[in-house]
Amino acid sequence: MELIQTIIAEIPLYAQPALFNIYFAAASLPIGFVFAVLLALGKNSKNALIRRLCSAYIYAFRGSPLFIQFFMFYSIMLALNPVWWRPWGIAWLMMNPLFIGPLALVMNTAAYSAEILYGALRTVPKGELEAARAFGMTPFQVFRTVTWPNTIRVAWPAYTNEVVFLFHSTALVYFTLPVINAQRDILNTAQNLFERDFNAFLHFSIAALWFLAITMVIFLVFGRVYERMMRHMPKERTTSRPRLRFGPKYIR
Amino acid sequence: MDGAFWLFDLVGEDIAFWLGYLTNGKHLNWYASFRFTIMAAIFGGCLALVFGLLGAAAKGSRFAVLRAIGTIYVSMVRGVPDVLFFLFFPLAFEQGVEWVWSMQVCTPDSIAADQANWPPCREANWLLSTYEYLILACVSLGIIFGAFTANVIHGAMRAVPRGQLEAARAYGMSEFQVLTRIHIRQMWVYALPGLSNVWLLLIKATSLLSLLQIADIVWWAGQLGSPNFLPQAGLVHGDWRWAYFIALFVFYILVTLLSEKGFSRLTVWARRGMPVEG
Amino acid sequence: QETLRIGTEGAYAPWNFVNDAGELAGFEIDLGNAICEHTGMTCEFVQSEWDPIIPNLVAGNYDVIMAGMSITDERLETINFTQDYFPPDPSNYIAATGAGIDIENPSGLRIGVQGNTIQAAYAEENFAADNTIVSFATFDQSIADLAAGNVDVVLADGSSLDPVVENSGGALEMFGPDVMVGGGVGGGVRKEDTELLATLDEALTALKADGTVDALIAEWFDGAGPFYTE
Amino acid sequence: MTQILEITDLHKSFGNLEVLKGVSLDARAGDVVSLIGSSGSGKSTLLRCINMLEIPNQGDVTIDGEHVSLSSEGPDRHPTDPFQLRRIRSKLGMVFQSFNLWSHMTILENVMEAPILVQKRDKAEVREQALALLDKVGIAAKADAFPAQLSGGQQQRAAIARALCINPTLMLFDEPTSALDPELEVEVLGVIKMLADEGRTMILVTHDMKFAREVSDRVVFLHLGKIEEQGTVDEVFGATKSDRLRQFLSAAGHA
Amino acid sequence: MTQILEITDLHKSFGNLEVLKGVSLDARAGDVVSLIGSSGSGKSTLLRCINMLEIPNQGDVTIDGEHVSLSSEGPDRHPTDPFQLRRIRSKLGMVFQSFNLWSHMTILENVMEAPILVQKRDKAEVREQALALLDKVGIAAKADAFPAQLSGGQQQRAAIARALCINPTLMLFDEPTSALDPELEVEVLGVIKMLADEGRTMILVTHDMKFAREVSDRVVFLHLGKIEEQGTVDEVFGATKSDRLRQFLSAAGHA
Ligand SMILES: Nc1ncnc2c1ncn2[C@@H]1O[C@H](COP(=O)(O)OP(=O)(O)OP(=O)(O)O)[C@@H](O)[C@H]1O
Ligand SMILES: Nc1ncnc2c1ncn2[C@@H]1O[C@H](COP(=O)(O)OP(=O)(O)OP(=O)(O)O)[C@@H](O)[C@H]1O
Ligand SMILES: [Mg+2]
Ligand SMILES: [Mg+2]
Repeated sequence: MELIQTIIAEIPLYAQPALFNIYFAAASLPIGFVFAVLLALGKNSKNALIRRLCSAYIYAFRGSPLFIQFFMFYSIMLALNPVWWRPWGIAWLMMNPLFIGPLALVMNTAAYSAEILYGALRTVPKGELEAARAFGMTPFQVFRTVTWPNTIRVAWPAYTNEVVFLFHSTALVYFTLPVINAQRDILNTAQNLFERDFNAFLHFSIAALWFLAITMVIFLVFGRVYERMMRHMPKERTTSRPRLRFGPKYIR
Repeated sequence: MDGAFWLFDLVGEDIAFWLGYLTNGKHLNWYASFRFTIMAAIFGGCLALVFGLLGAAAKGSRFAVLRAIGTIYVSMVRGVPDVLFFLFFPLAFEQGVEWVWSMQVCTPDSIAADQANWPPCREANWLLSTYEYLILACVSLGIIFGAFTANVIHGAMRAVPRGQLEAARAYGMSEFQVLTRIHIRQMWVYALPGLSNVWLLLIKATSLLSLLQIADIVWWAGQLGSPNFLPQAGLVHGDWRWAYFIALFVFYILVTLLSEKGFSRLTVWARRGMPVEG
Repeated sequence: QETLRIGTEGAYAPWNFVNDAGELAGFEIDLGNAICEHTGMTCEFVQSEWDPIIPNLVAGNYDVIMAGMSITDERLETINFTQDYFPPDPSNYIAATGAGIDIENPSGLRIGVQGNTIQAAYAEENFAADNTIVSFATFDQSIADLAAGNVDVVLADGSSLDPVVENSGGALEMFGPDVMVGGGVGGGVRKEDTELLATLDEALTALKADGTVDALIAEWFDGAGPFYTE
Repeated sequence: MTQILEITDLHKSFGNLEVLKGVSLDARAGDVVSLIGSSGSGKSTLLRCINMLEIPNQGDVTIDGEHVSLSSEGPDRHPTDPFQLRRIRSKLGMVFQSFNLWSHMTILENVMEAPILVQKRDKAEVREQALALLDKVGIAAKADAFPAQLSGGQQQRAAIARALCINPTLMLFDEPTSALDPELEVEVLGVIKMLADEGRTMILVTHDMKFAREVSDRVVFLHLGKIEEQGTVDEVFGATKSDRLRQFLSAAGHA
Repeated sequence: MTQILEITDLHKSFGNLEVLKGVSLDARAGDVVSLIGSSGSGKSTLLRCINMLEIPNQGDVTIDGEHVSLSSEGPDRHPTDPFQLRRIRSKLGMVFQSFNLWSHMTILENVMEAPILVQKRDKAEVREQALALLDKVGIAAKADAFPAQLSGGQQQRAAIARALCINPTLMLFDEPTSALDPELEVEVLGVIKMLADEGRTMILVTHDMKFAREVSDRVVFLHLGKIEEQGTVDEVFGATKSDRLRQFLSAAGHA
């Protein structure tokens, strides 16, 4: 009984910290997605230089730990502060963890998402592309009518997993960046509480619970969207229809 | 520095200075700390394979209880960040050991004498030094990535064509022979791409060692790059951390590159003779 | 021979740091060794991050903290302190030279501190309302961010700031009033280790009396003192 | 009658493989031209050169009096005026062997997409025409279904409606029934026959000699990248001159 | 002659679908029995019940005088004596439709695996026999190749050699040629014919009536899970009694 009361008393302590995790994810996902689309198109480009550059970017950010990317970004931003950010008067923004955190996450998720989108881009049926071209569509119209709808549908399940793991990696932000005032995320809060009473099982479990709950919400929402997207596919044909599964390929 | 004059003559002052700087004791410590990362990757990887095989066996087991354990284990790491597990497992393990130990050594008096919330009494305290933390880190990595491995292996076991197993059964092989001679042998081919992925993830996760109070490459990079204003502490310089972290960034990319090369070799070897698809 | 495990941070020059040779060095390292010599114990230094340095003591990872830690009432609630081995020392503000900061009526400033220090607590108490407090994991980082202009002011121990100002080539300066917080620097021990506390106090008294402490202070803090001998 | 299509001395290579070795062909308004020939003879390639899905290495294509402007000859040849190319393409209704309907759009959306997007026509008007066309090819009931929910024959009829909806000057069919079962084939051939009877100008690649005989005004026999024989149905099927064609026709009769 | 195989009143269901509804069959030493019947009639299932790849729900199988011991009847039926099952299986040489050569072993290793592992025979001796068998089926040159490097016909011949190498009392063939092109089919049928002429006891599921006629001593026609007709080649093909069989044969003739 006492245990249950302790747990119930503990849960709300994470509500405000959770907002930081949610903020970091929500701020970086849309921007990262836009970059990812550009990178994926770049990697798929006919121009060798663009292709190489985009591939190299994707490889570098998928091939190194996010933890180090955070340190790297912060120290680079700091080194640039006296020469760029301060003279331009934007230091308040550029050096803010609430900015640098999403910045590093954007760079990272852009690479992971780009790889997902690139894989999906290559599955776009050639025939459908040709049909669009045969009607005299401009390259942009072809992209809008055929390429994009096909790509996003194929990529969605994998992208959902990427979103979940991006959300999980927000836990790294405050392990690497300085803390402004009393901003704390879920994991930081758990660690803080732990250092007070050494009750690892209680605090970390509740933190895990919070992550789990938010993860579930993400899956629910993205699953709904997927259902809508895939209306055009008969339900039985599971082969051509990638299943939305809680089965991430990559974390960092 | 006196002994290094010939160096000055040979390569000029600047290069000699940098050579000297990059080989000072602090840097040597940094280079030496790569051993932690490498050990964590190798032992963590081996443990992950062991846990993965166990997990896959449990998940594919005929007994509902084992299957449930396997399934929970495999899905455990999905909903929660790996950092959280990475912090939690060593603490949980330490506290678990101390708890068991405290049953043996604690007396009511010694418990009363202890001020802290944990451990129950001083005698039950288990001191963790770098190597113990390293072991715990390896175990944590093993458990976390074992879950991924289990998933990969479970899928690969099911990817082996049924006909291959039926043929073996039809010739009178025992279930054990079918498993070892055919099933597991062919499973590797289907598992390798997934295992390669897990391995890359694990390598990247080794960057978290510093969270467990291990003076690993990341910690040393921070130390070396931090500005120094005290001549007694060595070269006085500003904030050079960006350079050190870029070096680590590149290091990990190279390791990834090498690993991928290695795995593609391994795949070619494991697939030899087997049909190529796709 | 008994082992004395000393917990220290290793990133707080000149108190304790890792020198270019890769070894722990600094005032507290020398002092620790002197104590061990005096008491006939063997010293073993254990590095710990600053943030969990007290929890790690309580958890038993080492027996005494010697990490430039000021004696405060708040800390005294969880642990005991030996007598100070560095007298109460003013904390100071440091900023870019000629920044013209009005520290008497600060507002809209970014004030850097090392997290979980007395200065952090002081800043929190006095400046949090109108200013941004940026907490760093180490002292070095706070100086790095100051030098790069990411924070306007750093509040830290004067003794640590002295070499920074001296070697910054005039880029940084100390200014404003001394801030008196804390009750000198002492070694932190667990509450229940009364015996150890007594041993350490006894050793410190002896080392102060024979001038060892003052000599070390003079060596590491650029001729400061003497404090404990006439 | 007006010349709708004129191809002169068309050459096309893929790498070292020369697929078309100088083909000249024309079609006047109302013509139904069947392209026949054995597999690999270059029929599809010729058809795809008409709407520049493949760029010929040499030779010219003129559609409805407008010459498609291409850069200098050679393997890197490309259209010099993308606007012109798009304008010309939007006069050509292509029907593919494998339908190539856009799988994420309903049938109606498929039909309406190009007229609205490319020809910038009014949505309501296009919708009306699209529904009329779907009715004409007999799948009005499926307007709101997705391609995957239709049979192959229905999909091909939808593809024909899609091609018709841009009011093409010239229809191009590349083996429109060869991906279909024999029963479904009949449906689609019926629709094409109807279009032929309406007097539409069409180029039709087919393997079905019986059908070619039935609908064509002219038949062109392609062999190894060249036109081996061409003429009216009677000339080609009745009074075959080339040995190759005779051989081909006898083989086709068996199949 | 000795009874090699005896099946009595075999029933087999998959879930609610009863595939075999009481089949009795026997074969004496030297018999070549062909199982024919339309798709889904249960031929493969019957064959797989012989070596217990499927466990019959009811009914008995006796091989070479030894009764396969199974637990009480029902859907959960299972072999009670795994040692006996393995011993019996190692007397049965099964050749699958899709060969099922172990893809990670060379052809020679494939052939030697079961004799060494299951029958615990001497390696050198097995090797000698394996090479002789590979020679017999005409692929001695491929002994060290991997299955994926062989054509389908060669793979199937290797699979036959693998089955032969355990010196089986009874050979089981499940449509051994239906995964092959017509040209490759000929190779494999040749090998099977050779084995039949040698006097091996074989049960053969086939769709090829011409071949069944050629090699069989007896032909069994399975229809909807029951034996509709059986007898010698002449009885079954010459003097067909059942309408079903007549219908089946006329359809098979066309194909
Ligand atoms: N994109 C391409 N790249 C390389 N070779 C090609 C390409 N497209 C066609 N070919 C080759 O060109 C030759 C002619 O192909 P085409 O498709 O025009 O023949 P076809 O007459 O339509 O035959 P079918 O009746 O089989 O469709 C073939 O040998 C083909 O392999
Ligand atoms: N493992 C199984 N689970 C469920 N149903 C099965 C299974 N194996 C076979 N069946 C069903 O049993 C029926 C008979 O199958 P079987 O393979 O024995 O037919 P067959 O006579 O060999 O046909 P074919 O000539 O096509 O190989 C079929 O309806 C099939 O779908
Ligand atoms: Mg073609
Ligand atoms: Mg079958």
